[in-house]
Amino acid sequence: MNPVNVNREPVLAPDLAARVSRVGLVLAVLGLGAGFALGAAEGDNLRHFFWAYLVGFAFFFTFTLGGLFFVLVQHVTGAKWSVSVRRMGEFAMNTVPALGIMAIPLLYPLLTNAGREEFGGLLWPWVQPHGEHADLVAMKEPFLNVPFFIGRMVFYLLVWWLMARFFMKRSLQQDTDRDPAYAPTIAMRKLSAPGIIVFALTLSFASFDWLMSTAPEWFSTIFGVYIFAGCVLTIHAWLVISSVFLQKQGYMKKEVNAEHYHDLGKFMTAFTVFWAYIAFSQFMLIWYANLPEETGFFHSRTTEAWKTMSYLLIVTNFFVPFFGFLSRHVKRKPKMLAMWAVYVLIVHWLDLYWLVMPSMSPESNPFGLIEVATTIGAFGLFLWAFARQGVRHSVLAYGDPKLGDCLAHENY
Amino acid sequence: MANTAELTHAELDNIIDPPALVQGKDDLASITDTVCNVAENKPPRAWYIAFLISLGVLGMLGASIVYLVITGVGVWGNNQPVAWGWPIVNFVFWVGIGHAGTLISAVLYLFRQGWRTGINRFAEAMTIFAVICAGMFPAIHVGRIWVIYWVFPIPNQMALWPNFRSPLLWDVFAVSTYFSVSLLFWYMGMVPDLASLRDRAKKKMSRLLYGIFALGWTGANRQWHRYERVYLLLAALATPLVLSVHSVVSFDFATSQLPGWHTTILPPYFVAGAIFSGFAMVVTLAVPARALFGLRNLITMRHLELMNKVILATGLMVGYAYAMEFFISWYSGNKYEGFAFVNRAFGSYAWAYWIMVSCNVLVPQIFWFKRFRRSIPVMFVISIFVNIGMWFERFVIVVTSLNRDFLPSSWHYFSPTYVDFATLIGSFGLFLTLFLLFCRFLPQVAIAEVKLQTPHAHAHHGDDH
Amino acid sequence: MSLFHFPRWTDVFRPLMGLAAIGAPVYLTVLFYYGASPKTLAVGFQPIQPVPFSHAVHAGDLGMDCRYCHSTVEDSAHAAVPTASTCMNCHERILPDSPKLLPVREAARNGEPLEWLRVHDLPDYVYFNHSAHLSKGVGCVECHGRVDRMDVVTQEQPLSMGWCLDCHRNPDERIRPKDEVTNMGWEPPAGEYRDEIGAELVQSYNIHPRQDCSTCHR
Amino acid sequence: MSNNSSAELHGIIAEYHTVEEILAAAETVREAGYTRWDCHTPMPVHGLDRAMGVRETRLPWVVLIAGLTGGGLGVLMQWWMNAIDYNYRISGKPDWSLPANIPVAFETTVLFAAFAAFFAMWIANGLPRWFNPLSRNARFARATDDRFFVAIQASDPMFDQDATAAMLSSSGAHAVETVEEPDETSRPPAVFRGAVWSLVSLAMLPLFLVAMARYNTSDKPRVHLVPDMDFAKRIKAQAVSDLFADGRGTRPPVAGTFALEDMEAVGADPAYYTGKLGDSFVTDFPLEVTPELMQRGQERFGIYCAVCHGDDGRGKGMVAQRAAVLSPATWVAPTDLHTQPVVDLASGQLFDSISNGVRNMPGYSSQISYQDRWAIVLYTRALQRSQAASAQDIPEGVNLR
Repeated sequence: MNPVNVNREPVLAPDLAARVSRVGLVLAVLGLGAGFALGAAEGDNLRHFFWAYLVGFAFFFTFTLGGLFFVLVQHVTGAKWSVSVRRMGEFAMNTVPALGIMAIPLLYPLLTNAGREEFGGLLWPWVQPHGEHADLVAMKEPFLNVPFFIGRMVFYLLVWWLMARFFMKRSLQQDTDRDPAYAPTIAMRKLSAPGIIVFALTLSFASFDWLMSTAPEWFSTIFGVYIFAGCVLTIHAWLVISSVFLQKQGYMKKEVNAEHYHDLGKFMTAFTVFWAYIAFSQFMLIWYANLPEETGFFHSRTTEAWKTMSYLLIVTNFFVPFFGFLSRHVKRKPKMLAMWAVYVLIVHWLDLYWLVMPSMSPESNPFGLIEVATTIGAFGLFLWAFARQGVRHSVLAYGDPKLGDCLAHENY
Repeated sequence: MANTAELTHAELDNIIDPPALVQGKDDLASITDTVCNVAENKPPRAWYIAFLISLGVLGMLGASIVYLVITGVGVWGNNQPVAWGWPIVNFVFWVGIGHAGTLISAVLYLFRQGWRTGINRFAEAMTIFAVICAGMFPAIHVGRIWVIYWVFPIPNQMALWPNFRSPLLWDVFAVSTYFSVSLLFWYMGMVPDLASLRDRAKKKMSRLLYGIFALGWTGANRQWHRYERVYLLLAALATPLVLSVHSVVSFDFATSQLPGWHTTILPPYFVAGAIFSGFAMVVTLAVPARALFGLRNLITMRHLELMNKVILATGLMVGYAYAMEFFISWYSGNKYEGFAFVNRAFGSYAWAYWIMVSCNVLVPQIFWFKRFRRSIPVMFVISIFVNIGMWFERFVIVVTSLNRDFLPSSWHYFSPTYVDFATLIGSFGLFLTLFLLFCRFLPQVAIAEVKLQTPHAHAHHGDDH
Repeated sequence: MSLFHFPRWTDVFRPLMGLAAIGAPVYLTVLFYYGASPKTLAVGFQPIQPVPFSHAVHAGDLGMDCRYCHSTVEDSAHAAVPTASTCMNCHERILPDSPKLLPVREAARNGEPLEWLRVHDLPDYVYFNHSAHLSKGVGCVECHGRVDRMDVVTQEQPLSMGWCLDCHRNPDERIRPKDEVTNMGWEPPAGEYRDEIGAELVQSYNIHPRQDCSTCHR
Repeated sequence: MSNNSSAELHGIIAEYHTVEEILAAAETVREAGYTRWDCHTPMPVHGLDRAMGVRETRLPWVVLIAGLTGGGLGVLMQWWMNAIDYNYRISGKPDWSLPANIPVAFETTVLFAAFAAFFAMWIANGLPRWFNPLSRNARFARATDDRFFVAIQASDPMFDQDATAAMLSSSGAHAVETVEEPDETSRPPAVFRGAVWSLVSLAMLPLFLVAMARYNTSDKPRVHLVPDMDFAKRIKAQAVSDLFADGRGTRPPVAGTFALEDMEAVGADPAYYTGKLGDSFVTDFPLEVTPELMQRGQERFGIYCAVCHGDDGRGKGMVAQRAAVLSPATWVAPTDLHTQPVVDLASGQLFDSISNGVRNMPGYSSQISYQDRWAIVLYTRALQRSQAASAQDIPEGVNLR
């Protein structure tokens, strides 16, 4: 395959980006505001609100981390097919500061005494070990304590921010700087490999901290990989959605074609299967060994309140998208693929919801407007941070030396 | 409006990627010649020497199996509490080795990694032979080998069926499916190359034999069309299959309640380990083979370097899993779990644990440096280290979790017998004998697929394509 | 032509291979199913005994009850083969000079047992209890066949695990009133059905055939 | 159209050197309207499908259906085998444990799909086809090496030897050659036919042997595949055991001991165990008389006594009748139990006769337990009474018809 000659010109969409970011901001303010109001109205010291907020936060976080991984892995493998959509991935990874803003309210349940009497704390139960597992949870104090937890949180965000900045900067440099030695390209290539190690460790521990410790007596070594599978699925879906949107608005008509959608679709198929594989491994091993210290997690998810949803997730998160993505035609039709991508995002959110909420309330599924509102708010915040970058930067990494190959790329 | 810094494909490759995959005089005929000559001519003397040695070692395997069968599994070091001794260690080791082939063939095919073509045939053959070695161990471990067919659901006079809730039975299905599908995949890829050998053959016998297995292939495009589609489908099927096989092997351990075995990350961790050891074995074999049979232009330094990168990456994944297990064993708050891991690192088998960690995690770090990634002696030595390390990983998993039982009264230090050694070394004899026969008589490199990677396979009709 | 080419007639392999692809599995299945079946391998075993004892005469013509000779069958797991002295109960005076009975007389005189060959021999890892079966109304005939019609005893049933389980899963058809267990020719009274009677007896005898491994492999 | 194509002509091949050339030639041939032709290339050439107008294969559908079938059968198999046909509980799992069935169902899915893909490809591609006239052409051997060929079959409706050749020449072919249909018989040689028939007949032999075995008896014991399991080194009832010096597996009681149900040895309850008190036979019945004991007595009488004494006790049992014919010289007819001397015997003496024999009758102590002997005595009494009954014996209220 010979590379296509490329017009090395930026694809700028500042007006569109500004418009979208405004929509994002409005969604963020309305969503989070409504969520907060609804939460306050429940009169539970905002407990429900904070759990719902954590779901929204996790949803946001999978976009950002998905973007980071996507960018890293394209560099480490020297992928050519993905160059035309990579900038969107870079925008997604560069939303770390907004994620940091979103993390600030989480300090409240960590640092206040609110709700301790009634529920033993607002969010993470280990803040004040209580209940039948109190002794076990107290044993984990060297790791699960508030100062260390906040320290780690800051550390993760800082590391991600530095990584995102590094790769964003080099990528932009590539656009304008026609360096014959390809210094930025090579630098990204070189640092992406250690970057992935850092990514793997921080993502794993962040998911242990923020999500797994919502049930502090429970543990699973594969948990980080499980969250990782969701991140990858999310970012590919997001790249499809944003590309289709841009094309619909008249941008990048040529730069993203059926071949790229086909590949993005393949990755969504692959990671749907991967997610199922990880989820099955986790469930099956715990179900099979039937050890009391582990089964609690699945036990609370197979109560009357959660059983239906647990079984449904198998269908909605595996069977439906798997057979949906199976056909070559679906993957090559942008609009159809975008619909599936939206579907993937929705069921991914369901997965996060299912991961977190039963730990708050095993007896009843508290699903309501409050979750919807906070999630829309979190997504709006992400959208704002994501689209803000389009105001200043090209939405295409037009200086990447592999762009010609990318455009010539053909699936078999 | 081409920019001054516009790149051509070749320039880009030179700067970012190393030189093209097929080197030297790479017209179509010379590719055919290079590969077919090996099968057509008498092999170098080193081949005969290696073959004789392998046959001798294979004989040792035969003798130890005969001794085992007529005497019983008591000839091994297996005993309570370490009832799964070397046979299972060797089984997992060989199954792991058997993962690189199908992975290179299928997964890299799906990822459009053109570089796989130089080594895929080779690695697939290795898979087949490694799985044969692997399958042998549980078979002889059952003791009464003549009733091994009981593991298959065959209607029988006992009117009973195998227990499908047992991970050991899943193994039977996973390994036999993996073997069958890998064999199909290997053979299917070989059909066009066998046709090349048939059409070049001058002797009646080789025309007949290659001809039979070439199935009358003539390279008709209508056939190529279906062939390529099916090859893609097989790749798409083989990819989750590869993952499933070692996951199922890991279930043998992870479904149990034994500390050190029961951990949810075991499936992907085993898969990563399998790929790691498999690639190491490919390097171990490819380095001498390319020198011996003059395949340096087809299995280039770039192939080796890329494999070394995969070794580095999967080695890191394995390291990640070691770390996660250790962390969670503490985080779980389960004393037994914690003890199992501390015991691994500082107990009576600490030496094995630290061999494992150094060979699998520390040693491959040298591949961060391009100079070492591209040094034949370094990679050869490291690949052997990795093989050793991965054998010890299985040893550590199997033995350390068992040897310190829940009852300290039954603690027992496991030591192998000479039959254990003879069987393990003998399995290498089986593997190498098959492998050397493959090298001698079959196309070692996928001729048609390598041709597809050359510029000759593509029409040069402009850039407006 | 100097080079070898596949001749035209090799086309015959195409249908042949198709045929073999279908035929070979069918052939192997049939061969294994029938060949490896205990009905082929075990049924029909008819060893030559040291004395040509005829069950057809003793149990059939004379109508002697099985328990006259196999007297332990109701009380123990093992159905004892009678000692020579049991034979001599009658043969002291019946056919006292018959050459066929010479080994019996010898055995009775010097105490050396007669070496009868076991016809119905289960593997040693199988535990079978005669008394348990008789006391629940399983007739001798269910396992041993119409011994009262055999001049030479022959294994009629496969005695395989599947065959045992068959009855342990569906006991109704094999259960008879307890006082008819040794009656080889017992049939349900006219107008009644074996399975119905059996079902009632299973109830009244409180029969719960066990199917777990340790029932027989203990 | 094919007016001048002879019967021996298989087709025409044209040789090309590069991918570009074959692509161009393929378009030419397709546009000319040929249908029975193909391009032969050493590796798949991308773009050739489009140039030749090859339609997308439907094989993926075959594979999908086979995969779903395999998965379905995998689940069905496990459900039927473990939950229906041979269900047993193991490790606390339900009979039908779907999570535990997923790995195997997954493997069967892949197995079916892969085999379907592979063999459907064979069938669709007409493989194997070893005989091929094209392979007789020396030039064509390079189709698997470095040359590209177009081959048009003579059976194509458009085929015209000269016109087709001319068209191929003009398409940039480096060489155009005709390929003849080899003049060979399609009948396999006699050796081969003989071999096939011998093989088929040979294959019948095992079936025949199986049929033989099924319908015949044998005095040879069956083959034991695992003899050490079938014949364990353990002590078996009534069998030889080399563990003991006397070689007996069944052990007699240890010297100086006796079984609890055999108190006779220590002289306990002599009335029950011997039928005697001192030197005289007991007349009292030492057990409680119950209907059950009576029934037991009747049953035992049927087993042990009736063979000679007859069911009615008159000495006309089947054995007695037959013995009288077989050995009239040595046989002594059994006693009629209804004769007055027998009726007058004390119960203890009847018991003693059963235990130790009397005159020509052997003792049955080894075959009949103490209690059963008493039961027989009881039943004999009833039998004697029944045979000598009078109207006074009929209980009140019993309606005689």
